Amino acid sequence: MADVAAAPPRAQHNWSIGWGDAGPFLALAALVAIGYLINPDFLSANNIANVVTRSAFIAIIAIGATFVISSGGLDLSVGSMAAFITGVMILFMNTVAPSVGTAAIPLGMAVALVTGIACGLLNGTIVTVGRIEPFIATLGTMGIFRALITYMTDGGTVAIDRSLRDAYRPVYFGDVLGVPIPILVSLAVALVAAYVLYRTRYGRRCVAVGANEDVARYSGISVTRIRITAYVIQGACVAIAAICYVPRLGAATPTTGLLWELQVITAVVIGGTALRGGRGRVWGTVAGAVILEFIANLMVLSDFVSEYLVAAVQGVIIIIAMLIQRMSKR
Amino acid sequence: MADVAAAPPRAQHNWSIGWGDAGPFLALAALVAIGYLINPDFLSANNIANVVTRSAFIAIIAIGATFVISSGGLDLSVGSMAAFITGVMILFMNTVAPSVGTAAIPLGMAVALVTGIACGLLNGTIVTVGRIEPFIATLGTMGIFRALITYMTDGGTVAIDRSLRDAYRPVYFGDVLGVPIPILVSLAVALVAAYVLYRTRYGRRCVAVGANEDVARYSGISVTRIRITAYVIQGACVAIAAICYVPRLGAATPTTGLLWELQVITAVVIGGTALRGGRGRVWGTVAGAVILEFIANLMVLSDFVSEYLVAAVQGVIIIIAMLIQRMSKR
Amino acid sequence: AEKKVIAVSIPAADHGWTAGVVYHANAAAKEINKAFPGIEVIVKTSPSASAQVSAIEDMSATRKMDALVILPHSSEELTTPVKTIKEKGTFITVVDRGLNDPHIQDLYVAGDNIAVGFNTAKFLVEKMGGKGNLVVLRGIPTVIDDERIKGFQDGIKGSDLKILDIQYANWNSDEAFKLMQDYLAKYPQIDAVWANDDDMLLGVLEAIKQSGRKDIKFALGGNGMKEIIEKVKAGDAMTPVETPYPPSMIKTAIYLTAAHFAGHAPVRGALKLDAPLITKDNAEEYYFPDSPF
Amino acid sequence: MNAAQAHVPAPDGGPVLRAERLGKAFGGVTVLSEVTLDIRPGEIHAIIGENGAGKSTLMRLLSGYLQPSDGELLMDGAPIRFHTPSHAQSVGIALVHQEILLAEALTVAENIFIGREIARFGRLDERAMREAAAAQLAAIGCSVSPRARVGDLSIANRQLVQIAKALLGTHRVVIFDEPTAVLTHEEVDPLLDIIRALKQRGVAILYISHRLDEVERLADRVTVLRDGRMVGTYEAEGLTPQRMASLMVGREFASLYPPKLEPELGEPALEIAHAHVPGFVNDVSLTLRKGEILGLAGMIGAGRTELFEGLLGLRPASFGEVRLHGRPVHFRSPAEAARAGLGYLTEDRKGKGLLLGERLAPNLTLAALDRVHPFARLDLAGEAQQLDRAVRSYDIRLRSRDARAGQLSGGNQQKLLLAKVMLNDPTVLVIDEPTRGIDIANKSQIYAFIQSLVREGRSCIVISSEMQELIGLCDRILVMRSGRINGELSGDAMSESNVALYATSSVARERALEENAHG
Ligand SMILES: Nc1ncnc2c1ncn2[C@@H]1O[C@H](COP(=O)(O)OP(=O)(O)OP(=O)(O)O)[C@@H](O)[C@H]1O
Ligand SMILES: Nc1ncnc2c1ncn2[C@@H]1O[C@H](COP(=O)(O)OP(=O)(O)OP(=O)(O)O)[C@@H](O)[C@H]1O
Ligand SMILES: O[C@@H]1[C@@H](O)[C@H](O)OC[C@H]1O
Ligand SMILES: [Mg+2]
Ligand SMILES: [Mg+2]
Repeated sequence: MADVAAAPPRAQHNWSIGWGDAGPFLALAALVAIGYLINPDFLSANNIANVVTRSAFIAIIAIGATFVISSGGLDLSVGSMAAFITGVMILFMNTVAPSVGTAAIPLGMAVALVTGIACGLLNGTIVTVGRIEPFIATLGTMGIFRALITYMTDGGTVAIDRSLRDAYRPVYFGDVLGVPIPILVSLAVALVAAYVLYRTRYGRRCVAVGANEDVARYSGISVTRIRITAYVIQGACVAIAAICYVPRLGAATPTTGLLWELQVITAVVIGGTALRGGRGRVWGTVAGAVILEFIANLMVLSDFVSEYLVAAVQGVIIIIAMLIQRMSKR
Repeated sequence: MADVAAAPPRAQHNWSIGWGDAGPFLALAALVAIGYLINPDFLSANNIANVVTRSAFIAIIAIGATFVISSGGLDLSVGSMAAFITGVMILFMNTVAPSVGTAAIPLGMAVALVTGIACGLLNGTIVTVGRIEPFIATLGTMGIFRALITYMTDGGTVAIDRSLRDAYRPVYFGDVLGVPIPILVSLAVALVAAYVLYRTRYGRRCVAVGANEDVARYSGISVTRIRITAYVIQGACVAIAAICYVPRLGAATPTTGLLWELQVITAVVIGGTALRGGRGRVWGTVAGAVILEFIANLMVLSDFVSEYLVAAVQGVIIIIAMLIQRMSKR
Repeated sequence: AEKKVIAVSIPAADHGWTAGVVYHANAAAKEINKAFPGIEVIVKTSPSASAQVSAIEDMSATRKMDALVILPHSSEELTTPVKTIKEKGTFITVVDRGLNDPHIQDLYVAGDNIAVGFNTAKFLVEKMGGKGNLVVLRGIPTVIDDERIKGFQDGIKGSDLKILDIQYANWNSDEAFKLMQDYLAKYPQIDAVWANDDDMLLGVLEAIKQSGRKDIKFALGGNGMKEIIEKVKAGDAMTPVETPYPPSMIKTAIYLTAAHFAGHAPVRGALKLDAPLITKDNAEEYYFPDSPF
Repeated sequence: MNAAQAHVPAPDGGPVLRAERLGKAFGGVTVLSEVTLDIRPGEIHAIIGENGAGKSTLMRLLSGYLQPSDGELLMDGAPIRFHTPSHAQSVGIALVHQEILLAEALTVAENIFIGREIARFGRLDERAMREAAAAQLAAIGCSVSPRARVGDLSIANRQLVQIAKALLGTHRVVIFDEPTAVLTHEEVDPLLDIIRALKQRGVAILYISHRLDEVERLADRVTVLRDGRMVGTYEAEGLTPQRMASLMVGREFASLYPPKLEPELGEPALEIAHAHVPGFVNDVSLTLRKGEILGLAGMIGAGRTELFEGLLGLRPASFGEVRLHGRPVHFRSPAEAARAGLGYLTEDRKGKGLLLGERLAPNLTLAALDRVHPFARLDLAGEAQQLDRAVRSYDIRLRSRDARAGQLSGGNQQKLLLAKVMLNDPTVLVIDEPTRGIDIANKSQIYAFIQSLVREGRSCIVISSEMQELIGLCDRILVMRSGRINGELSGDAMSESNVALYATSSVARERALEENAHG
């Protein structure tokens, strides 16, 4: 079979795949162009920096969700998990601050990570060992996380100790060479995630489990372990997002993380990851998160949408973004 | 080959299906038993009637969702669709009431149905013709419906005209031979739905589309038409629920129907319908809706759960209910 | 004698202010249950209007209820159900968000939302010499939100203060932070900001601080949140005043209801908590360090 | 519409369907070109060719599943375009797919009637459908219950259900794409009878098979495809399997089976004692010796597949004892088995073997990731080399390296699967249906390959529904029936009649009972 791997067809094929993956970036570009036409301020460095920085939380959490979703799962609990981790972290830092001073901050970060991983482990275990539909299982833990933090904080509001506030502030408001730290963090997370998903054995297995559980099982892959790990990665990502989030407003409140799960899933899907599993797109997810934040920003910067209709216009734009994404796949 | 299809394995198979379907009812029975132990008032006729009547809304909407989900779709917009329909209906009735009097009520009901069907048609068209992931498409229309009604009512609140209130009241508060009307309505809807899903060509095709789209398409089924019809059924069910809902709360507000979609999907899944499609259980869905309402009721009737922890306990109970459901399938 | 049962039905903690309500309601229940052996207070929270209707139905179906203290999720949806309870002879105390039919209530305890908006507006008109550019953040579409906005608009009427923009931020500090960032990007000159609740003001202040902009002279809120009162006490230049709308009104209402049963004279009528400007001088009176709000 | 009754005579003596210079390209890659073919009423027309020759593609063009990129179709002499499969069905053209296309969550009867449910006054007539389905199934010698869930059926039974589904209705042309690949001999015969009966009624039959003896018995004419082009159409009369094979591969073709080695049987390699797989296997014990090729014969439902799925921890099972190379073992997962040196190649390549939407390299290495990629980081270059090597050693034919597994022809998928299992370098290999859908040239390669494995000192169990294959290849054959080992054959006793006897009747048990009675 000398004719097997002929060069031209291969090249062509790649090209078309390339376009398919470009979908979310095209949608993003279209949005930026429209934004500029509507209000040139949209492209001011300041505005862009703000918006992209804001999108960092959703992006980081959504990168975790890319693993869960491409392995065939779903996690509705991320929003309340974020609130829970934020709360636990602040409570912990406030408790130790009097004795250890600003060393409370790195310690708090470690606590946040451990908490996130534990939450992910819980979700993963219920889904795999309990064999419960992820939608329902994580809807359950969504209530659990939210209630626990409300309980621990008597109503859910807990502010970071004044003595720590200034030391911690740069994690959200600081920058390195002009690039805001949350952007750097989310880029780092995306780089690591893309590496893990595309370049490691784990990533291969994760996608295989999502594509066809039986094939994975017959290939000697422990479906349970892979799925649980995906939820643990999700938990760690939520923790990282929480760590960046705390200095922004310095508090966990009952509304922290509310409805983030929907934004997260939307970002992942706009980014080109298949909701049924078997296909994950880390950079697409990041683009998806930025798209969502841009849409919200545009709603404020443009003058012609009644405040009542903002949600409708957002809905329409999301659907259009998906259409652009879809169409570019042909 | 005469010996292959020996009787015993076949019989056993049937039997196990029987149990599998009994899952939600077993979970319900367990819950009722626990409820009684916690607070004997739980089983008072009055309380049971209240709870079951209340569950009618979610049940009716969830019956529609059973079609959408078993055909392989999803609809997140049902809650805001309910608010939208309620709002449109009330606005319409209030407008015509001065001229036609209480005839406004049946007219309003017709308007509600038409609106519901139109909303369903919109959802179905975006999902099938636009080929957009149902999760995203209906998340988009969720924002659209909510915003439209907020816009139409200048802030989203509209109460039913006083002149109609008393005439309309019996639709929720009345009964026939002691059975509250919403219960009768939801039974009627469930009966019709069960007939359609289990006994008609459409139902068979709906499940086939959800089970394997390719097989359905190759067998000459118009997947698009079947899916759109499922969304239209969903829209009609939301309208019926809204019609029953209006007299209870007497108004549409910006929070009407908020997060119902999650309850609806939970009811459907607890009821034994597969979230990936290909299997629908109408009566299970009804049981699921009643279970959810019983859990909420139990939270109010029991005194030992801190108010902050209610959501956590609910989450745990839902997960346990799913486990019972799952286990009975063995 | 049998215990008198007071049921308290309030929204679940869904933002700072309601968290304060839950805190004060629980505190009141504990204190009263201890202090008055003849009275039992039970507190139930509900995450939505329809859940709240269900909760009061459930309580009245399964136990005797001598009084109901309710902070309704929304006025429209709770009016009929509360009326049904009232018809069984239950004493009704309504807090904050009123019912559509005031005849239902025996006792009404509320803040003055019009005044919250109006007094803030008057302060701005005076301090800014009657002119300047404003941006406004509003909460969740509800009567309360509408009233505050209306009070504010009435307050600036006749002056040259101009509202550049007004958008919903759902009484949520995160959304307010983003919205304020966007306002700052959109308008090169903003003289003052009003967020109609303090949760949102927290986000606004953070966004202003980050922008480093100097044009904003005032950023005001409303509700009497602890952190904001502290600023007022400290003579903060940007937030020198505040209007109270204390979540502790629920506690007041529960105590008054308990007094109706424990006391010697029946308690009835309406108690409207004033919304005067809190300034550096009187801030101490409005400062409760132990409250979560 | 009644089951398998109908036939419509052709209007004149001309072909029902004619393909004229038909061609098909996928994204610029031509897989079929210039195929001209007459399909006449009342004839059985076989299409043969190597794996990937384009047979299935041609059949899909003829039945509306694919649209031609070139050429045209004529029906009764008039040009026609099939926009959808159901359009083709409505004019009387039915296709039995090579791959199984059924909804697993639905029952047999539901699957058979998808899209053409029987209803009375809008109400489904379940009984009528069940009865029609049962009749249809019985007609092709399949006795699964119409109420059974398709997902619970064996592959062979699914194939029969799929045939029953396709045969339902009125037909002028019925296309069978490797209908017998997954069937045992007992199941093949009733099916061939059905096909002949269809022919008697004037239906035109297109028949694809890699079992050339079947083609010889059945066909009136034979069309040979090679690399997407026509070699020619021949009268079947006098066309021997030998001749067919050489037309397919374009050179003389020698013998199918390698000469048997005198097995030097060594130590036991795999010993299984008292295996129980609830519902499938009942007290099975067997021993495989080092250097041995052990055959496992039996009919559908005999429990061969389940025995090994149980052994690998893929389904609940209990064992008296299992030893691998003398060491007691207990596997909880295929990974543990693979590490210990036991490999299993599934019979269900589409459902359990390959990720159809994934590229070839990830598929190849999926079961051996730790081996191919010694570090957590993927060694993509190494992986590409592995693919090259597999493509070469197993002669996997593909048009593009970027192809998805699902785009390979059925036979090439099977070869990819074999390569995948071998990547773990098993010392004991269990192959469930090794040559399902494999063309004759590749078959003989695979046989030679299996033999070279045992020559290297490995051992092999071959589960197969092709008796000749077992007889030609194995040193010893165990015959299973209803979850038990019903007999053992070796040497000259390995004959088709003996295998069939043990597979279908309870001789062994009767004999044992007899002995008990005497002893
Ligand atoms: N959808 C597709 N996209 C790209 N290439 C395809 C597609 N379907 C088939 N091919 C290619 O077309 C060629 C012919 O495939 P086809 O399935 O017709 O072979 P076949 O003769 O049926 O082989 P087998 O005997 O193995 O079933 C193969 O090289 C295959 O990879
Ligand atoms: N009585 C029966 N009725 C219907 N299906 C049956 C019955 N008994 C067994 N089966 C089906 O047959 C299958 C069991 O055997 P399976 O075919 O996998 O065994 P096998 O010996 O490997 O045969 P083969 O591999 O040739 O199909 C099961 O999936 C089961 O659903
Ligand atoms: O919930 C509302 C609160 O947020 C607002 O600020 O004050 C009034 C309350 O009803
Ligand atoms: Mg083929
Ligand atoms: Mg088998």
